Amino acid sequence: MNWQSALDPHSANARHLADLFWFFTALCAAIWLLVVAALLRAIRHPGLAGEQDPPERQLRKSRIVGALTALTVLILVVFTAASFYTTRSFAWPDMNTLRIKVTGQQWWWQVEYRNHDASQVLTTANEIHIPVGRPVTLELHATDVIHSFWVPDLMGKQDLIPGRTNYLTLQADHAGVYRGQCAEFCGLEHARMAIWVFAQEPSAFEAWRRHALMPNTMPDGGAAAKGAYIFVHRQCASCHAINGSDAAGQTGPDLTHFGARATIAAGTLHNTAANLDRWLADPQAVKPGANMPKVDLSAPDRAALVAFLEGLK
Amino acid sequence: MSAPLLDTDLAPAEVSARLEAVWSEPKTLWGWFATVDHKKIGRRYVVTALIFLLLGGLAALVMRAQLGTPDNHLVGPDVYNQLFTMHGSTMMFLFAVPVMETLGVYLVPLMIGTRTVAFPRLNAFSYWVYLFGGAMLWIAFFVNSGPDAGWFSYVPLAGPQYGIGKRSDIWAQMITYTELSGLAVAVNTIVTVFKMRCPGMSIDRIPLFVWAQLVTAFMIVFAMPAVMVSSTMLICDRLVGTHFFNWAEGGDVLLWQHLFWFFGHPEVYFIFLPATGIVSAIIVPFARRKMFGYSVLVLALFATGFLAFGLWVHHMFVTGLPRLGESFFTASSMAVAVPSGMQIFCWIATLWDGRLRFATPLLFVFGFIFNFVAGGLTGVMVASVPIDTQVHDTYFVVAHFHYVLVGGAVFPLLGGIYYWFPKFYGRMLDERMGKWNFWLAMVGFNLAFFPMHILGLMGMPRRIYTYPAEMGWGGMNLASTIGAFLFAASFALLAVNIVRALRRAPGAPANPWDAGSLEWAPASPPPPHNFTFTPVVASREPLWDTPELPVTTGLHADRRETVITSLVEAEPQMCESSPPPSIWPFVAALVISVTLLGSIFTPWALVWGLVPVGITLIGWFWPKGAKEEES
Amino acid sequence: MRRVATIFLVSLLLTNAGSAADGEWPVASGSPQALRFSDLTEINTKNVARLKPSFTFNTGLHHGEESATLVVGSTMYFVTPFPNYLYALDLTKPGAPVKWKFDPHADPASQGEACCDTVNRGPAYADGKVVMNTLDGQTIAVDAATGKELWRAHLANIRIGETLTMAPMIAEDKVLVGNSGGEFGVRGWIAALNLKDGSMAWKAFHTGPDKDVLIGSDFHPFYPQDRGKNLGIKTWPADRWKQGGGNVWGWVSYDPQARLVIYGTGNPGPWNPDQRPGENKWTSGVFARDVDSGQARWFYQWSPHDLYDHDGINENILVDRDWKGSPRKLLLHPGRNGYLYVLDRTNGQVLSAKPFVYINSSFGVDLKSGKLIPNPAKHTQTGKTVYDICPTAAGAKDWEPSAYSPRTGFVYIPHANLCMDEEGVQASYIAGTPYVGAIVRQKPGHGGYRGAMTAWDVAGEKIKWDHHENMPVWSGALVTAGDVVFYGTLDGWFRALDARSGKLLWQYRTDSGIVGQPVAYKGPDGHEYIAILSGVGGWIGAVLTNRVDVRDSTGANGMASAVPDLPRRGKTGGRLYVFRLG
Amino acid sequence: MKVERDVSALPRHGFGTHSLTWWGTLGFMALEGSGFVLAAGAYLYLMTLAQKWPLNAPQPDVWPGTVVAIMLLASLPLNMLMSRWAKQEDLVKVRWGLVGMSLFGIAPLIVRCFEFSAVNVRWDDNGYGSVVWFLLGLHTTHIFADVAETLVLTALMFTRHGQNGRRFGDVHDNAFYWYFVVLTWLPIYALLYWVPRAA
Amino acid sequence: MSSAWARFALLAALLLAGCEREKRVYSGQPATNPAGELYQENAYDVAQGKRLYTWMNCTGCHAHGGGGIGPALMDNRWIYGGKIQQIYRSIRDGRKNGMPAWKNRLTDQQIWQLAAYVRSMGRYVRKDVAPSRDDALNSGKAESRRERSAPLEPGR
Repeated sequence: MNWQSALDPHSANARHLADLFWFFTALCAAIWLLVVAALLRAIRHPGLAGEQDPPERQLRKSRIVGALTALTVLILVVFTAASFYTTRSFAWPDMNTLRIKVTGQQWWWQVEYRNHDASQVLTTANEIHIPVGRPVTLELHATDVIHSFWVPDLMGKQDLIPGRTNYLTLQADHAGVYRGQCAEFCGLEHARMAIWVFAQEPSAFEAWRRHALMPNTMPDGGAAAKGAYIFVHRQCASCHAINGSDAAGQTGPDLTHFGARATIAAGTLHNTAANLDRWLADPQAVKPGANMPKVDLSAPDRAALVAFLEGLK
Repeated sequence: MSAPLLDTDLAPAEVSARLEAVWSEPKTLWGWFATVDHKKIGRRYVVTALIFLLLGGLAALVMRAQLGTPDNHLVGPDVYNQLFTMHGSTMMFLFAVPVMETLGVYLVPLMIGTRTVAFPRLNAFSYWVYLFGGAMLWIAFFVNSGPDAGWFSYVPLAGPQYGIGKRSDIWAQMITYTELSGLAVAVNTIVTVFKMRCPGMSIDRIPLFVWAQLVTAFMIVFAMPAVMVSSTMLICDRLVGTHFFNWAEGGDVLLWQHLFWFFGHPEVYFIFLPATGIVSAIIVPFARRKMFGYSVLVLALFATGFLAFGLWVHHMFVTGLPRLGESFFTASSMAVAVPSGMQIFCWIATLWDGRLRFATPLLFVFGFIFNFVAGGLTGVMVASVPIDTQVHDTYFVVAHFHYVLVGGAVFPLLGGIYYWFPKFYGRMLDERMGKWNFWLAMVGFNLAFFPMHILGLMGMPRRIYTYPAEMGWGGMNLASTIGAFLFAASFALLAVNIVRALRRAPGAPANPWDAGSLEWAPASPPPPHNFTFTPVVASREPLWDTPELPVTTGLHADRRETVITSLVEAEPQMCESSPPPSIWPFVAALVISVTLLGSIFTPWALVWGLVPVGITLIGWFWPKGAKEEES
Repeated sequence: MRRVATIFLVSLLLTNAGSAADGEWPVASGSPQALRFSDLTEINTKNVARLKPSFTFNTGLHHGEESATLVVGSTMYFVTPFPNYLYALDLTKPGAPVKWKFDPHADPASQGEACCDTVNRGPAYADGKVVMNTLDGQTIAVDAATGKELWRAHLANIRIGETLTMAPMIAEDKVLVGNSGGEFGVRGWIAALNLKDGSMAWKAFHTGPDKDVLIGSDFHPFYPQDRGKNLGIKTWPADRWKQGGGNVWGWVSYDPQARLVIYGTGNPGPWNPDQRPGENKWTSGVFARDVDSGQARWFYQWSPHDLYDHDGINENILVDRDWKGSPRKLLLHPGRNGYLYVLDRTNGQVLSAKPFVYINSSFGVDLKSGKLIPNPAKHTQTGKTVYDICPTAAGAKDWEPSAYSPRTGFVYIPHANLCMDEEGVQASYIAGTPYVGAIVRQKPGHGGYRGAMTAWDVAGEKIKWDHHENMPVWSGALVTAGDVVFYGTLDGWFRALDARSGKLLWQYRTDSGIVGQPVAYKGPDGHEYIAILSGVGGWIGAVLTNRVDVRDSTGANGMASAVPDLPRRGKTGGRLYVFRLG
Repeated sequence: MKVERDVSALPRHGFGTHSLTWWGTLGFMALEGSGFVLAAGAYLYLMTLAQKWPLNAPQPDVWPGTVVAIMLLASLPLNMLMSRWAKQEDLVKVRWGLVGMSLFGIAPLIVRCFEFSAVNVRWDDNGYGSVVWFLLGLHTTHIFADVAETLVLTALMFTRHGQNGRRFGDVHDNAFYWYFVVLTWLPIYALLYWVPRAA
Repeated sequence: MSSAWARFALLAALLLAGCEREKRVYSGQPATNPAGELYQENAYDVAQGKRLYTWMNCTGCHAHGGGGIGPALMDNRWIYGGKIQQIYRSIRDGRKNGMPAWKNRLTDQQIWQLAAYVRSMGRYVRKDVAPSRDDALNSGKAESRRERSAPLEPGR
């Protein structure tokens, strides 16, 4: 995983933003230093007699202040132009590229790969896979409150607003894992609403996509099969779906190929068997307020469930 | 009715004694509630605001303690969300705006050489409403009903479906209280400055502090209704089922943001502009030099006030607005830096040749320039749409606005407290402790907030109650937490300084700093009537130019009377009586507060409340035969 | 007059004697071709005003009596709503006493799985057997003479929301049964049981792989969008076809010459279209299948990627008649989406599709591609209320079957005139619970009236006349050779109109509202009788039968706001009325 | 002590721009006007977003609103006279004028009750209904407040407190505020009744 | 001053109600409250119940209180009793005429929350605890604005 940082850009867009940022920072820092230097000069200087400047000195100061004001205006014009051109360098959302619908919910991300061919429509959660080197258009929705999609290494943020659709174009330069998280306060678990972007070589992406589209095959024996039964016949299926099983709840994250995901609960925990067991044992202890309830499962049942879910590669 | 008694009929000492009797208020419980003295109310207002500062600051300390280490469990998300909402709401609505406005309540009449404000009872009323609103918010917090949707209460999170319980109603109604009081003070300030300046104080002689108050008051008059409209809509959505923000039924989520920021952005200037007034007021006596570029500074105030209304959208750069609009608002947001820059240049130009007196107030002005310029420059950065898409809603923005608001307003305020404390309480604050206070504040503040810039760029969003250790934010957060506690310590030092000063006997001279403006003419603290004779001024620094102030005579000595002057030239037009103390503003505030509180639970409270509100208002305005009412 | 008579004769010949010539009513639809036309002429426009009740029979129930009353020989058969009693009434005796009553002992839990009241649309008869469906998912054959159970097949699983409400259809030696449950995410199917013993002959699903849908080499749909492998999977997002609907809860027609079973499929699940991108084959369409093998011959989709719960299950009236100058084998279908479709039933080509009510949800049907042209402004959206969509989710016309008179050449369409506001919301599939994903509010349509009986001139492709009703018409229609059209209203009026002019000739107020199917038969005494079950119910009647609280405008999926006045205008009940000239 | 001015000869109360309450009233008009503008802005904002306007409701009936507009306009001549009489400090005319103004204030309030049903939409129907009621409610509050003030003033003028310069100032300011109440109605009236017809 | 004290007492009472109303308990149930009554005094539990009401497709049968396939829940007719414990049992175990059992599909806490919400539909909870309108198509008055009417005796 790369640093989640606006100053560690991994895409042309993010680099433009970082460049612009450094340009602003450099100029602003210089201005700040000049102001402080002037202040220090004023502090060190013993001062002149009298309560008021003589007229000629006042005139000179006026000229200097006028010039500085003009300079301020000039710098701001430069800043505005630089901003404008940076914005212009970003592509308009293109509906013909790979289009991914991202729906923000309290407190996770639903991800749906759009396609004119319905059978290629792919639903997953809390992570996005994208091919490197080409633009991907994100279609941003929210169903409850406002969220904000932000993966600083790749692009600036954009809000997901109920009742509106926003677009964001992502393009990664090279393969890597980029973390992002919700940047608009969205309630109790705003802090634990992360999304991971996996930028992959086109062939790897295509392989992932094909694999992800396939329903999971259900285990036919052992603990995993018991776990599958529990999943479908207990509380799990009320909210979660796993393609290939009879569970098709859609209010919680889709768990098809869950075993291949990097994290649990929108980036809260790394996806390991131990963490999953901890999460299932008491989600509210890990992510208090999340909509995943604490289900009363015996330890063997939980182990079976973990075996089943981790097996969904 | 006895024959009218004019001050010209009496010896000056006799006039002073008579006026003192007329303007003073009974030192009883009734008198305490009934006061209409702008100085008492102003003082109470400032002290109340400082108490809210303390509460908001404590909330911040708990938050900083929680964030000091990753995956911390000091408080859970529910408490944390309430804490930052309380911190933001308190600081903005209960501390910063009121404290700035009401420094004016105390100082403006003194600075313009009059005896009171235009509407003393309205002034009293606004204080009580403010007090009740603030108290309601904090009592609610202590019974677990503190608002938890952030200080700008974005819908739908604060709306009827996702704003669970009564928390957001309490927030929205707190807005109603503070807006009511804020607007009343603003109207009061405008009319006071327009019509009650002492003879000779034409508009080119108005102190810059007063100008700042005036421009702020105008901004409040035009901006605050926006938040009143929006918070009323929010309450209606929550309570009576309107659909202003229901996107599924013809409402819109962004309507809230437009209305809120149409107020919310100017609000920053409600805080900042008076602070510039404080800076201007301090620089002149401490540089022992008249202000360079007076008219430029006045112009800058107006320009800021005007431009502030054209850039609310820069709070909404990532909501998906059209790009053309974004460019416009980038330009307008940057443009507001021009007047601020001009102000800085003029102040430095004044200091440039001044013979500086390095007392605590001036140190805080230095701190102000040092910090505020940094905050202003990061403000230019966030005004850029592309940069804002990276830093919006991150700790970078948190750092930015703390540099602007703490650097730009709290530092001047602290300077102002050291500067005017003698006037308020007749005692000097200790200079040595003051300097400690300053340095501790500087170090603490910068340690607390500078790392936040970097944290924001490193991807730390604001309003998160915790973060995993692997994010690498732990070290800087810890530094920031330490800084926050140091900064808090500086306030503790101020509190000690104040308490120690108050325990000494009064003895401050009328003009301890050898300043030139009128508030230093009367004794410290000033008598109830401020000026025995209304002064006449002929310059911007009258105490410097004419130490023996010329005066106006011909006012009554047996009743509360002030001179009303013309708008531009401040030529006397008439004499206006000012009402005596009354319990009714307090009663009206109480009744209205109970009505508003009730309306959180049922809309009928407004209907039932009409009767007592009507009765108290009639009680307020019905003449009671005082001399002032009959003239 | 001569010309009319000629047309009549020709029509009769062409339709292969579509109605029961001997005055019986052996099929719910009157005939396998679903004409609902009776050639009895005793009751006609001149004398219909003299109709008087001959006898009534109280079922003692309080749910929608949607059943057709079959008349075979001198016995009348009908099925009540849950608990699905099958009654045989002896018409030879005065007052028609109960000959026998069969109680299938249906599981009461099924009441919670029926979307639109616990109705049953009638039994079927053949070979001395009366075949009925039960709400809890069984098809049962009963001896017509004795009322003894002969066999019982358990076809639908109420645990996942499957129920049986349709009237079985017997074609050749097969009993055709389809499931209900389009609002429960049930995968739709039609099954053919052997009449002899109830064993399964074939079963075709309406989503999923071709082998499940019984699509093979015989399948030749007219339009290219219906051709291709496994469209029942490919036109759905992964795995969603498993909850995809396409149920067969309406009418099955049978073309004996071509040995084709023709029937419509229900709406895709869930209603919210955003959750199921794609054309969602094979929902909201019409299938023609070989009766023996079940193999599909052709398919046409009325509403591809249905946006509004517009099932395609309405009756398909099979007529052989002149079309634009030449005799054609036609299929007439008044669709839920508001169009009167004329199809060539040999291949599924759309010959005409014109609206019979005000429509703004679509702009029409492109006859070249066969595609419905939806109106993007009225597209159901998730999280946004779209206002004034006409027609509503219940359709321009719901299940209530229309009648066709070969004498006039008109289709008599009982229907609603409602519009709706709809918001799509995320639906979640939980087995056995509703899977809808839409919030709906309904209201009177254009003109302010809520229903009508419309006569559609097939040749002229236009409305001939309209008889407006205050409330939606939810009963079937019947037209007789006496040129009288019969139907009932929700507030209990049973009306007779002149088939040519639409003039109201006679009406009678029954106890409860009418959502049943009027039939005409010749009694053992040789006289013509008209029978109708009165007993308000169905989706729309739920407002009354299920005591919907109309303060909630979305109650009963929006019917609460369509007919909030229903409780005031009518009452529940269940009574058979049989009329004859008095 | 250097006396530069003497104000003993100046009047002890004043009207118009000389009076503090006049300026105070102006200040409140400014802030309330700003509230009206923002509420009207919200109306137009929601209108531009809506699928149609009026949203899911029939057109509002214009008559009650028009009657209110006519009534308010009809009150202006008397209101003008009121300012003049108050300045002239003519107690008798002011007394009866105030009675007239009270009636002129109460009458539109009565019609206003019908107006709420004439808009053909409820506040809780949808966003359109909400904003219509909001604007109507806002303006009604203003009429109500001014009428209440007028009634109290009327009562006051019939007591011994009436003959007093300050009271006449109050009457003058009250008349001043009434202009605001009348004039704000006109754009709101146009917005509520004619804009949806034009849209 | 006594009226001020009376107001103060009223305020205090409201505040204490506030504590109960606003508590957020994420998992498990208060041990002190085996009968589940506290759920209906807690706005958070009622709101969570409302969320579940939509998520568990309750709207499919009971609409937004008006009913349809299933009985109306906003009226005062309670077939199996309207106490929170009775509603809890109806949800947990189902009822024979079609109400499915939820005991293996929801946790105990969720069923209590759902029952508490159902109580609020006929406004059998306090006004300040009952939910306000949804951000959705308007189906009528929100729970908090409904009138409460005395429950009828069990049975149709």
